[in-house]
Amino acid sequence: MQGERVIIRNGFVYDPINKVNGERMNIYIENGKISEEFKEEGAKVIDATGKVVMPGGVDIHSHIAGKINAARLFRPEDHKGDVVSKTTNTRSGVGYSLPSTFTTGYRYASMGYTTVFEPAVTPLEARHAHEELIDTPIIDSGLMVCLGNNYFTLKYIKEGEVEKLKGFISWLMKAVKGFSVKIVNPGGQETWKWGKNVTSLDDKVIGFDVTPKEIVTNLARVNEELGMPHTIHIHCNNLGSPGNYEITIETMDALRNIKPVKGRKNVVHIAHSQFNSYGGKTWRDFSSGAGEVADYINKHSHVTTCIGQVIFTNTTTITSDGPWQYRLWLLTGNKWTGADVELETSGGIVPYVFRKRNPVNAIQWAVGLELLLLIRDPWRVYLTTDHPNGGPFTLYPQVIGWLMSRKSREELLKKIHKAASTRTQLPGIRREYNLEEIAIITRAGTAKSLGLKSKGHLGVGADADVAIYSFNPEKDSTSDYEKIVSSFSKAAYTLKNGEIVVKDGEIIGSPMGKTFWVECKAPQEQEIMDDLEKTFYNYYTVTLTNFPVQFDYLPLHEPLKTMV
Amino acid sequence: METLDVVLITGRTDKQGVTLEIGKTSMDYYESVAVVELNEEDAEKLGLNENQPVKVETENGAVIVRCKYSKSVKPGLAFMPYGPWTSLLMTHNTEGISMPSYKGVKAKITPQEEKMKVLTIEEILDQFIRG
Amino acid sequence: MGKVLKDVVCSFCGCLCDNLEIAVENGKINPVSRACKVSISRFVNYNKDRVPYPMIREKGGLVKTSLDEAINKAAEILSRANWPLIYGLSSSVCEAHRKCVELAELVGGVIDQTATVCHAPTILAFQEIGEIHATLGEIKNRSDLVIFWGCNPLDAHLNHFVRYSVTPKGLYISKGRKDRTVVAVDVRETRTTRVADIFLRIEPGKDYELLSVLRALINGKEIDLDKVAGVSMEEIRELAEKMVNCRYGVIFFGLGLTMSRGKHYNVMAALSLVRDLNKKTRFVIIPMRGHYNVKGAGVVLGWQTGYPFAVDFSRGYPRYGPGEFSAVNLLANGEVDAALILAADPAANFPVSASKHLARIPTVVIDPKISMTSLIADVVIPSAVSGIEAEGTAYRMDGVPIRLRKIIDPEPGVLADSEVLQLIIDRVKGVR
Amino acid sequence: MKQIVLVPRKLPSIPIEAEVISPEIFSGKNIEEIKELQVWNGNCKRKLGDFFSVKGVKSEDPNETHIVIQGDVSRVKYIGKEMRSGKITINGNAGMHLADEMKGGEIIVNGDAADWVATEMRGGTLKIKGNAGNMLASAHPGSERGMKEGIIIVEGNAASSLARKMRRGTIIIYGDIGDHAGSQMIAGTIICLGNIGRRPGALMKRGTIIVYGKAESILPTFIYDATYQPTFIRFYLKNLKEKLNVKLPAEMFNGDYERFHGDIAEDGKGEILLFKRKP
Repeated sequence: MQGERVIIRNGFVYDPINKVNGERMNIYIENGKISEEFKEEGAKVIDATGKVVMPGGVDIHSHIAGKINAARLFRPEDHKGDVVSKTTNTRSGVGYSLPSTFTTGYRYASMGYTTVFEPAVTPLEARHAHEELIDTPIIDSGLMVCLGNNYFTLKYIKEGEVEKLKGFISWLMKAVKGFSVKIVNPGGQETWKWGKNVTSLDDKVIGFDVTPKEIVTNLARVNEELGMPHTIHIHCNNLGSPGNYEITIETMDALRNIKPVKGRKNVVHIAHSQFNSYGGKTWRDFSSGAGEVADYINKHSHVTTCIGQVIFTNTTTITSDGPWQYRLWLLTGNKWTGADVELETSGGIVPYVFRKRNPVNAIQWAVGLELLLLIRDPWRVYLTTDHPNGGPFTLYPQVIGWLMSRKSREELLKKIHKAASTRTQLPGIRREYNLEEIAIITRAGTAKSLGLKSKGHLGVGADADVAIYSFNPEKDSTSDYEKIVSSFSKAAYTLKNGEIVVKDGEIIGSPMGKTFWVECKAPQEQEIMDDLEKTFYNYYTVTLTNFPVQFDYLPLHEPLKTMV
Repeated sequence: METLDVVLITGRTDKQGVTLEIGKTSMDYYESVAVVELNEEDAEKLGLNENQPVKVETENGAVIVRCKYSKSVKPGLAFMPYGPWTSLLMTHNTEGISMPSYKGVKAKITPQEEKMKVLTIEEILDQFIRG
Repeated sequence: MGKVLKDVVCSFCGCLCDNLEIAVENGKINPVSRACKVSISRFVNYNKDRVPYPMIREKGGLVKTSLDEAINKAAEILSRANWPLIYGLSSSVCEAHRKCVELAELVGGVIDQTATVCHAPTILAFQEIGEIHATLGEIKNRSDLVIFWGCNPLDAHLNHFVRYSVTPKGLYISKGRKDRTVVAVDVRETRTTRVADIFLRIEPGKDYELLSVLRALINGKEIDLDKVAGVSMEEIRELAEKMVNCRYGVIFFGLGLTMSRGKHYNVMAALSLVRDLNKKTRFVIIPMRGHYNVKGAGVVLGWQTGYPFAVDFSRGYPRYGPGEFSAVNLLANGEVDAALILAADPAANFPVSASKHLARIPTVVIDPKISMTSLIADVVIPSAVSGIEAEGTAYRMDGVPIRLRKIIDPEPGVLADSEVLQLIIDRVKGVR
Repeated sequence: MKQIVLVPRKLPSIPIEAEVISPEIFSGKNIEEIKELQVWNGNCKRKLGDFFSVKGVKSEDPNETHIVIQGDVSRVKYIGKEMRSGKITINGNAGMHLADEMKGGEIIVNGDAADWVATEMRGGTLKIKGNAGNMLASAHPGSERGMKEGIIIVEGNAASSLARKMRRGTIIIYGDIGDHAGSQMIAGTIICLGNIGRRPGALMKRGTIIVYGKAESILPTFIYDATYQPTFIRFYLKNLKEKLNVKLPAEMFNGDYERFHGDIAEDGKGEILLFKRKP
C-alpha cells in the first residue's frame, strides 16, 4: 500500500532470479515495491522465522476469464457442493472446477499466487474477459489472444503479406488490450467450421490454402520481430490424441530457426504439453510420449513449456479447439457445448472425470509428471493444470507434493491403473524437486517466460508480491507429501503490492488487480487500415468503431513496451 | 351468446415494440396490444366485426379485448400480443422451472356488445392487482 | 441539422445493431439511417412517458420526493426484509447487473432476471444437453440453411434478416439471399413464414414430436408414420435431407419452443438434434433473445454467482433454484416480503396472481419510464435510458459484448441505473 | 421406535429451511437441544423451537428415531435431507426438497408434497398419500445423477418431470402422472396406475415405464413391438405386492401389454408397457 513499509523478517528466502536459494534474510517493502534495507521503526513486521518466503506465484496458463463463463453457466452441478460464503471483506461465490470470479481471485491468493494469465481470448469477446477480470480481485492478469485461426492471419499468410500481419497484430493488441499471441490447433478451428480438422503440419486449411506449419512459423517470426514480451503460445494440433507427441516435436522443430528477439533465447511456448505427449496409435495401445518430447526440449533451447498436469477429479474441459471438443463428446457421451466465433475461433466445453482406474487417465497423469521430471532445466518447464482442463488450479499443491516426494508418486502409482507403471517411465524416475526448483516452475520461470520484469522475483524495484509458506526446510521433510500440500494450499501470508491480503490462508484484504497489455507501435499498422475497414464491413457483424475495448474495462492497467 | 373454443398463442408484434417505446400508458400501446387476432372464418362464425369487443376466457381468468381479423392464424387458433391483457389469462404454474405457459393455452372466445369496455392499464391495476 | 453520430448501438432488442446513424439536435434525437421502426420509436420517444421525479407512496398515492429520500426509503425496505427479491435487469447494462448481484448478496435476497419468463427453458435445456453455438457473423458468412423455429424476427427482431441471417452477403455466401434456403416452422403464418422458402405449419404444442422425429431420421432410424405434428412425413424427410446436406446450418428458435407445452424439453430436443447433426455436417443453434441485454444478465450472474437466474443469497452464498427462487413462483406463492425491480415490468407480464403479491409488498422500482409496476410501487426512482443517456455494456443474443454509448445528457439529477444502485448499496451498508 | 413429535405453530409465509429435521440429527439430543437446532427463515437464522413445539422421547439411535410432524409443513423445505435411517411421518403437506438426496430410512407424507422432492434419491422409502409436485425423484439441474436406489409410492397423482435421469429404483404412482415422466431415464422402473401425460420416456436410454391407465401420447420415436403378456411383470408385481404392500389391480398380473421400445432418438433400449384393457 502507498507509503506503508513492511519487513518480512528472517524467512528462508527462495528468489531464483536473484540467485537467493533458501538463505535466511529479511525482505523490505515500501510503496508496494521491494526496496533496499531500511530501519525497522514505524514499519509493519511479519515474522517469517521457520517459513519459506517466495515471490508471489505467477501462473502462465489458466482459464479464468471469458470462455470459462459459458462453462460456469453450463454446469450448475459443478458448483453445488463447493460454495463460498460472503464475509465482511469478501464476496460470496462458488468454487470447484469453475470458480466464480471473486472466488478465483481469493483462491489463487490464498495459495500465494498473485499473477495469472488467461490463455485463450477471442478478440471479438475480449471485452467480456476484461469485464470478468475487473471482478477477479487481488491477482494481476493479462489476456493471450487467439490468432492461429484468425481471418487476417490466414489471409495475410496466404497472400505472403507478413508485414501486414505484423501491422494487424500490432493494431489488435492495442484494440483488445491483449498481452500475447496464442495459437490453438493452428488451422484446425477454421477447418472445423467445415466439419473437418487438420492432422498434420502440412494439411491445408480449407478456404485459405495455408498449412499449420506456415501459420506457426509466420506468427513466431512476426511475434519476435514485433518484440512481444512473451513468445507465441501454442496449443498444438492433435491435442489429446494417441501418437500426438510426433506433431508436438515437429511443431517445435519447425520453429528452430526463428530468430528470437534480442534479450531471450526462446521463440515458442508449448502449452499444456502433457495433452500433446502421447504415444501409441489408438486408445488401446495408448502410451507415453513424454520421453521423446522431454528429450527434444532438453536438446533445444528455443522452447519453453507448461504442463497441464492431470489430477484425478471431476473437472471441465474447455478449449478453443472445436474439433477436439467434438471428439471428446463422441468419446465420452457427456454433454457438449460448442462455439464458433466469426472470423476468429471455435471452441467447446465437455465435463470430464479423470479416473484412477482408467488406463488412459492413469497414463495422462504420469505423462505430466514425466515431463516435469525429465525436462532438466526448470527455467523452461512450468507447473499448470491447464485449469480447469487437467483439474482445478486449487490442486497445484498436490502436484508440488508429487514433484518433491518420490514416495508419494510411488504410493499413488500403486493405487491407479497399472498402465501408468507399464507404459510410462515414471516408476523409474528418481528425481525430486527442491524448493528452489519449485519456486522456478511456479513463479520465477513463468515471470521470465512472460517477459514480466516486475514479477517472479524479490529484487529491489519488483512488485511487492510475496508468498510465505509454513514449511521449514530445516525441519520439515521434503518427502512429507501431506505437509507440502497443506503448506502450499494455504499460504501463511500473501502480500500483494505490499498489502497483506492473506493470513493463514484466509483473505483479509481484497485490492483490485491490474491488467498487463502490450502496446505495440509497428509502423505497418497504417497499411492495413483500409483492409480492416473493408473486412469489418463485409464479414464482421460489429463495426470497426465498436470493436476496440475501451479503457473503461481496464480500471487498473499496465501497458508493456515491446522489446524492440 | 355463441362461444368458440380456441388454442391461444401469445407473442410479440412489431407494433407492440414501437408503441411500447412511446409508453406503456399511451393510447398507441393500448390500441395495439389489447387485441386478439382470430381467423376470419372463426370471426364470421361468431358474427364478429373487426374491432368488436370479445371476451377471452381461460381456466385462470377472463379479459375483454378487441377482435382483429387475421389470415395468419388458422381456424381454432387465436393470437394475442404478450402484455397486461394476456397476464390476466395465464396460470402461475411453472411446472417447477420458473416459466408459466404463455403459449398453447385453451381458451374460449365470446363476442361482446359494442358498449363493453376494454380495460385500460390503470383499470387492470385497480380491478385485479391492487388491494 | 445538428451533429450526426455514426455507428451508434441500438438498445432495444437482442440484435444490438451497432451501425445506426443518429442526429442529435437541441435535445432531440432523430435516427437518420439503418434503424428499424422499433428503434426509431425508441430514439424519437425516449423522453416520453418518463418517470418525472423520485416518488414514494404516501396514503395510497405516489408523491414527489427527493432522490435522497427515495434512496433512504429503498434501502430501508431492502434492509428490513427477511427475503427480498431483486428482479428485472434485462433492459439495463451489465454495470447495473453487477450492482444488483452485490445488493442481493448484501441483503440476503433472491436475484432473478427476465430470462426466467422467456428463455429459462433454454438455459435449463442447455445445462442438460449443451448448445452448439455460433456468433451471428458465422451465419452471415457461412449459413446456407437458415431455420426459424417458433420465432418471428420480422416482428420481434426487425433487422435480424438484413444484418445477420437472410439477406446479407458473407465470406462464403457471395449471393446473399440466393445462397440460402430459409425454412420457417410455426403454428401460425407470420411475416417470417411468408418470406421463407419452406413453411412447415405445425400443430400447437407438437414441436417436440417434430424435432424428435427429425433427429431419429438424421441418425438413420426409420419412422413408419404418415404425419407428425400435422406435417407429412414426406415434408419432414425432405427437411432432414436438407439439414444433412447443407454446409453450415442454423436453427434460430424463440418463445414458440420455450413457452409452449414441453418448455425445456422442446429445447432439449432442438439442442440434441443440432448436436447430432454435427456428425454429418456443421450445424449450430441460436436462441433469439428478446431484451437487448437479457443475455448480459445471465453472463454477469454467471461470473459472479455461477448461475444464470433464480439465485438466492439468503444463506450468504449463491444457490440455484429454477422453479423455487424464480420470480413468478416467489410472488405467486407469496414468499418474498419486498422487491426491487430494475428496468422491467413484471406487473404487466406476469400472471396476475404474481402481480397481486407484488402490489402487497413494499416494492422499489428503478426505471426511466412509467411502467405498470411503477404504478403499484412504493418507491420509484427515475434513471437514465441506457444506450441513450448512459453508457455501459450489453451482450448481444449470441454473446458478443458491445459497449453502449451515451448520446445525450439526461435531465439534471437523473442518474444511471448503476449509480442509483450504488447509492442504495451504500445506504444499506450504512443502515446495517 | 421412539417418537419425537413436532407441531408447527402458525408458520410465516417466507419458507423455512429445516434440513435439521432428520433422524440422524435428532438422535442423541434431548428435547431442549432439538428446539435449539438452527433453521433458516429467509435470511434469518432461527431455532426449530421458534416454529414448532417439540415433544417426545429422546433416542440414541437414529434407526430407532421416529419424527412425527403434526400439521401442514408445505412451507418447510429440506425435511429429511440426506437422511440414512429412522423414520419421518408428516401428517400434513410437505414442502420442497423433502428427502433431498435421501439415502435410507422411511418418510411417509399423509398429505401432498411440493415440487423438487426426493431429488437424486439414493435409497430408502418415500410414501406420499396425496399428490406429488413437479420434478419428483429427478436430478438437480445439469446433473447426471438421477434417482439411484430406493422406492417411492405416491397414492395420488404426480405432476410433470417425474424421475428425470433415473438410474435405478422403483416408483409407483397410484394416480395420474403429468408430462415427461422418465425423461433421459437410464434404468429403473416407473409404474403408473392412472393415466400418464405426454411424452413418457422422452430421451430415455433404458428402463421400464408400465402404464395401467391411458397414455395421452406416445412419442413417434417409440416403436410398437407387440402385444403380449410379459412374464417378468407377473413376478415383479407379485414381489411389489408382497414386500411393499402395493395395491395393484388383479388384472395387471396376467393382462396383455402393448410394448413400445425407444426413445430411438437415443439408444432406444427403454420400454413402455401399456396395459391393454379388454374390450
